[in-house]
Amino acid sequence: MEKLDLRSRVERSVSRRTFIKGVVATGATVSAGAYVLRSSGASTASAQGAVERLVTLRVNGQDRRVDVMKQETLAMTLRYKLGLTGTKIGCDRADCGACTVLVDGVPKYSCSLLTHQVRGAEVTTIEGLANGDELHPVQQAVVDEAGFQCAFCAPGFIMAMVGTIQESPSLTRDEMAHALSGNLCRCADYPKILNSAMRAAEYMRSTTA
Amino acid sequence: MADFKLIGQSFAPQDLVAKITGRAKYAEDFRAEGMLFTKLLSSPMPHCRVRSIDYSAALELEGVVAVLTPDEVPQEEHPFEPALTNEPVYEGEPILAVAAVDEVTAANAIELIRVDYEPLPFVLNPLDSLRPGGPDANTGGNVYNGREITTLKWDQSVFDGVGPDQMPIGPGTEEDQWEYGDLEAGFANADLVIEETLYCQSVSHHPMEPRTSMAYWQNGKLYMHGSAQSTAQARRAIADRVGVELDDVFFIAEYCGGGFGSKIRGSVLEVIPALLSRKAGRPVMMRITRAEETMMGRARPGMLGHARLGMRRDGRITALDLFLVQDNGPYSRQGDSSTSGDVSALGYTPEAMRASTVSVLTNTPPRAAQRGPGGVQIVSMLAPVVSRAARQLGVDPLQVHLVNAPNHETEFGRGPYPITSAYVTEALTQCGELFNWSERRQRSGQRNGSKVRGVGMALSPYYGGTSGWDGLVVIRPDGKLYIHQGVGNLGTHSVVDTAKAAAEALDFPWENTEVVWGHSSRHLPHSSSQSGSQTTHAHTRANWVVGEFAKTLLQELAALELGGSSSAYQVSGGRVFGPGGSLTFAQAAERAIARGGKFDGHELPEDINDMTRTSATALAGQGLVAAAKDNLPHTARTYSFVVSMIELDLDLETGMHEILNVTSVADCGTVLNPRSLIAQGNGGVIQGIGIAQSFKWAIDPTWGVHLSKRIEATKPPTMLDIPTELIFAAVDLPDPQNPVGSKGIGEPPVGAGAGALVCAIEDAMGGQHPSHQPLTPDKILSIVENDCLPCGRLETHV
Amino acid sequence: MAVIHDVMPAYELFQPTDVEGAIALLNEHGESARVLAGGMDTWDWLKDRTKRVTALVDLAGIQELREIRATADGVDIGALAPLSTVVKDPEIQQNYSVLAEAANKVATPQIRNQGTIGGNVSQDTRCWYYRAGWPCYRAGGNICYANTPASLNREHAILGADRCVAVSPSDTAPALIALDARMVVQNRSGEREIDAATFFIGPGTDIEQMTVLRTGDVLTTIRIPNAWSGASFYFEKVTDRKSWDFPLVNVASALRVEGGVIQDARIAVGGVAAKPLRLFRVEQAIIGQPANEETAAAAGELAVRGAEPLRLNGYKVPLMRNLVKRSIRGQETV
Amino acid sequence: MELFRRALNPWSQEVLIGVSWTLLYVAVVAGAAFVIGHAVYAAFIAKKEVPPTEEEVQRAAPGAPEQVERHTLVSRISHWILAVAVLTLLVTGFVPILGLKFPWVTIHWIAGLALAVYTVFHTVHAVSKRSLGSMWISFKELGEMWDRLKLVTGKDGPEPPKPGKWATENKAFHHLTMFAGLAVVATGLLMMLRVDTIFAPANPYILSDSAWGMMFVLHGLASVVFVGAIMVHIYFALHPEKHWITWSMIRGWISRRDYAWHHNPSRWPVAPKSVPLKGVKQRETPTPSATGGES
Repeated sequence: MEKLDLRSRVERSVSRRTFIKGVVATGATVSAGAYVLRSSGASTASAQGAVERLVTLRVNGQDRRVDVMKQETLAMTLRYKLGLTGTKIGCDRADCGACTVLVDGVPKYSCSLLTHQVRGAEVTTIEGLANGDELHPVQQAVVDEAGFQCAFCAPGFIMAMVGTIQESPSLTRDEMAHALSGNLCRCADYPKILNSAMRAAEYMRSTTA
Repeated sequence: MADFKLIGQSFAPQDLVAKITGRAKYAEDFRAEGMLFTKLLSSPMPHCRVRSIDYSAALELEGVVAVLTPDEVPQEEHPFEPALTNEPVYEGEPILAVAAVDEVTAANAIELIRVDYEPLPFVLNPLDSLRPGGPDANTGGNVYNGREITTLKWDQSVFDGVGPDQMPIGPGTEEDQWEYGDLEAGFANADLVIEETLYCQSVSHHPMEPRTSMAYWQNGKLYMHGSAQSTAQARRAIADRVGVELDDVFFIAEYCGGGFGSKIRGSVLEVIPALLSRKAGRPVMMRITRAEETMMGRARPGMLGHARLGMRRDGRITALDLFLVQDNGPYSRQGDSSTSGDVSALGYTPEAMRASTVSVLTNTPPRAAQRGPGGVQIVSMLAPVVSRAARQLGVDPLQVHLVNAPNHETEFGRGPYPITSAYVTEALTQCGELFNWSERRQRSGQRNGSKVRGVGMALSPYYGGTSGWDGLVVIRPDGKLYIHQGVGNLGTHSVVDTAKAAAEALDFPWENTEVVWGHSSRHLPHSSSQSGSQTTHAHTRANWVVGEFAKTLLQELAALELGGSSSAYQVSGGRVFGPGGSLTFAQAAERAIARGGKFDGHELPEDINDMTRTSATALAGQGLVAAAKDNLPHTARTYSFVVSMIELDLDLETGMHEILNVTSVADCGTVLNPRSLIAQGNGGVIQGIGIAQSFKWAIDPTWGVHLSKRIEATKPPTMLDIPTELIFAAVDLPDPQNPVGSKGIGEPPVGAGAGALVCAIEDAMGGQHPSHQPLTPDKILSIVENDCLPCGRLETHV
Repeated sequence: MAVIHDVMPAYELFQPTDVEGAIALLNEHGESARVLAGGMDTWDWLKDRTKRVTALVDLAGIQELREIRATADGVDIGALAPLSTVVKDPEIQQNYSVLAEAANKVATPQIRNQGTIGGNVSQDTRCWYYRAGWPCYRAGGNICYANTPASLNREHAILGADRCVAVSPSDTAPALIALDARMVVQNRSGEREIDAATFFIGPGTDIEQMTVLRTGDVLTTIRIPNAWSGASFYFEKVTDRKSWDFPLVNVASALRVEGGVIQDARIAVGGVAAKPLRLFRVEQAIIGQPANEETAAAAGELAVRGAEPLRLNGYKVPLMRNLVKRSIRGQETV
Repeated sequence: MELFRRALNPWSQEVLIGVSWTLLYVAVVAGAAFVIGHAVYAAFIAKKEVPPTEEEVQRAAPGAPEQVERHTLVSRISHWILAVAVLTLLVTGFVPILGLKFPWVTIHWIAGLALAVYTVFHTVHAVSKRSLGSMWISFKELGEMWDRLKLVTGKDGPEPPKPGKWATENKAFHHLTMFAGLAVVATGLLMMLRVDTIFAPANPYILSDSAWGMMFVLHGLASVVFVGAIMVHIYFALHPEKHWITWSMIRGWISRRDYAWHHNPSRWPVAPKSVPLKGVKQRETPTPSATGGES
């Protein structure tokens, strides 16, 4: 029987029914201990060329072995498999920037990257900046400027600052605003965040000089 | 003014390092053994009745643990808002929740549920409901009269001959109208009478952190991790909603990723993980998605209205006749429309005024107070009307504001209500100087290619504080002062800044002070919620009072221990000293414990709240425990004021604008923490600018279904939509009814920012008042090209 | 069955390392497979459960597709090159700055770091009715929810509509059209090159597709000829917000002006039709004319001839007119 | 096999959006099967009919002219307009579904409008010429059709009499296409309201979802029926045995021999001096009256 359900349109030929069957079939292998995303049974068999589920991620300078579903985003792996809850999920749709992390030094939204896409890359999260109790210069700058209010956006903003300043340490205030325009702050603490970023650039310049 | 050591200094709050290292745990950051996840089945239509639900297939799905239905959650008569319902009154209202071992399973289970819905008539635009025979959002009626739901339909004649983009003016509800002075005489005495249709859109709160929560039960007690603007008040609300005793609820909310009024007492949705967890016998995490936050989170009520304003040649406003129809949403009565009346009465002190409002129920997302509720709407709607009148009479808008400015003696509005203080003239003057108003004003209307310069300003009064809450401090044998705060930690820094009043009263060094907050097991007092700009005022008072009380206890203790009269002892620098010698706080704490009674919390004042009593009792014997209720006089209403001025370039070929300067000055009494004030002030101003610029929502008129469920579509302001620097200052003059002179500042900046931006655009457009926010390029171009708004009718959800 | 628009369902993920491998996988899985580039369009569909796939073929591992190479005749941009790489590429910045400028206006820095140029031109329309999963024409149904007497269609088409009134959201597309770019598409039967202007299609041609790409096709390279190298360029994008926004209307132009007279011209406009429109008629009309205000104004008027606005998008007519005008005379009146 | 296409409307309610396009293939297969079956039958099984001799013709239709008018100029022109419209509609309607995409909507509704105009004209014309009766299928004719079928399938039975002006099969075809045509025209006209046309801007909310669902189902079913019917129709038009009819739709007349051979002159009497082709005006041929010709 074909029943075209347009609202959840299977890309043309795979029917919803097939899909649900698949879920029922794989539901049997749900493991306890898995959080939001289940740790096994996403698909019945690994097809040729398909990715392996058990991967090694390099996060904050450490190699972490982790079982990752095919559809799992980096934000979820960080938060629910690696315990790195500093990375926040504000929208899960690349609309807010709270989940920004560095992938090989480049700021990206971890909600919009599959974990499997960062195998072999160096991932840095907010937890990876400070050295023990010694804050990263960018964090220090934020403290000195008392940046952020509710601070749910702060980890994402700070990662964007780190990535930006590492690449271009001498941006003007306008350029910095452009570089940080992929992060939303609903408290709208933008002027103070920019102060922090400018101070951070100054600190970074002096540490590298 | 007293010479303060802590008040007026900039401090970074002590939780900042945790926040910026990722160590601060918000609700979704907690884990518990065996934790389940829940997904919600929500209403696909704006108003319907669930005829039947078949979730058997969902329960059969491997990994699904429990299903929670409306029959299992407390249901009361409308307008009580249940956590799950069989008669959804807005699209996206939750009907059923599934708990499963993971979210994929829970979501897949939702897809296996069969629901039979009976669609019911629905209404999105309040005017539609007021038409004869128009639909009602609720089976009980369509409008609020005071707090009662009743039915109001206007006569067809109200609508006859009214253009599609004009406001029909029918009768308001009885409880919601007032007037003072001789309105007709006021208009007769005016040199100009101006009439405008008013419009302000509904906007979601959209805090960065959705209202996620996690709950579990241990030994019959509920542990709830949530996101709230108050620990004390949210805990109370959870107990009420779930139906358990206050003492059986532990609420953990050390950090709140933004609320703006949408999480004042937490969230009604917290009932779901609480009850699911009890049913499943396992912890349950309910992650709220952004789309759900758009629907089930809260929103500011939009308004449609009409203003008739009389102005004399000198700028004095002689009469104001205000008519407002509020889009109340489906549930509890929103106070915005009545606040709008008060705010305009205070901001412009018209010689005569009438305010008539109707609050209409609609099948749109539930509303709640949003930072400056009512104030933002009316300032952004009315400021351009005043500005336009000033233009027509050839008076400078700043002059108009000065002429009409309230002062300490002003009594305003429905009361009329006296106010504690108003340094509005000072604020206007200071802002004019900082902004260089007269010089920038010269540039108004200057053309540069397709760009036109616009300069605008607005004054935004807002209620600035409550009183009568409790303070609770403990001086422990470690020599530290522990200040317990039941307010939330919204990031306004007021959880810390108001604690300084207690340290200030005790003249105690800040380094040795610990602020205790965010976890109800930490024994918190009965505190206000962090909303309504009340915290600063309410808790500087409560903490000052409890600090003074602790000081008295220390003096009495010292007198008992060291001899002499208590009044001969002084408290400063962590010591109490006098004729008989001195005690450090550490020593005092030990002596207090030894003496017991009123010194260590075993005897407490009569007038404190039960919650404070329970907390203080639990702390009893751990040091010098002081609990006190704020009984200081509060004989008038406390109001704060912000004036904002904006200069911008409007491109008439694209409809886009570039803001060049934003300068604001506040009258918020004594400044507690200058850097936090500037952040709060500018943040509020930017939020207001955003509402006037681009922030909005969209609901399809035919289906009543939300189309802008994501932030990308609702468009709150980004860093590039404002200048990289904004100026915010304060007159810094003390309010006489606050021991440290402070008044609240959370809300008034929003209206000022929104109003100033609308006025600046109105100015750039040569006095054309685009009465339809947000002022996106489509509206600007439509007015420039066709002298009309694009939609052609007063639609409330575009 | 109840509907939930959340949580990405399961699928198989493939990460081939060469184009041939990717094509083989796409053919193997047919229409239930989807190509993944930066994912900035894909995730919405999958997370919302409005489209489902059984296989996702991630092209990010194909190194050659990420590179930008200067060639003898211009520059070859790998389709998987992130937009930020395009923005920063010195050759593009110097000789084809209109593309760098357009790419730099896309969304946000993080999206530009992740989103690719191939994805930017191949992305689906942002019509909110369609993306909400409503069964409209584009979704295989028989209604356009955006074109009714009550629709919220401020963002929709004023030109070229055929039942569907969705618009092209791409910022780089008009720039590529202005540069006479060619799209190199590879599939099982080989490689073909398509002119940028014909790469995009309207609803009349295929109401369910935005481009000529079909199952099994991989857009591998965007080839910029040197024909317009160093021409005088213009790009402008009008939005509600200055970050994170799709264009209400955008415009890109390339002009060759000698002695104050327009020798040759390319003008393309986005956000007004289902495909980015190359304004052939306007180009023809301005060639040989002096590059001045009158020419620009006349071009603007000509550009919007035949526009049919919907309920809420009438403003797009003057907006497109003004942008076309500015694309010839610059932002300020000379 | 699912007969209908359904979708979830914005309220997640299941609504009909049309017939399953599998039905198109069913119609094509059915049409092809009939064509092949008939072709095989005609080529190998059916007894070859021998044309009547001149004598037999003379005996059967003594007064008939050389050229017996079958279709007036007006009806011929309208038939060919109809043919063009229907073919256009089928091509523009179905080819995109088959995968060849092109901007078909405008052509489709214009052709549909032509069909609608034809329908109105044809109805008015038929009513005004009082020729409705000639299309009536009587019980007797049904019986004769049954007898003929029996003969064709090799069973014994009486040889049914020849038809009058219109063979029962022709009439049945006409009625089938008439009902299908009325359905597509009525639904199609309403469906024009769903897209922007020169007459009105799109307004799909004029009817409810379920009413529209029925419209689409009806339109789809009728169109699919058309596909099968037109296949058979064209097949017969091209079939050598039926060329005399095809020619009559071009020239307007049939020969006296075909008249006598295929028709029953008593059921379709023609005036002796009737002048075909130019005889449109003075045609006095009594069409077999409102009584249905015979009986």
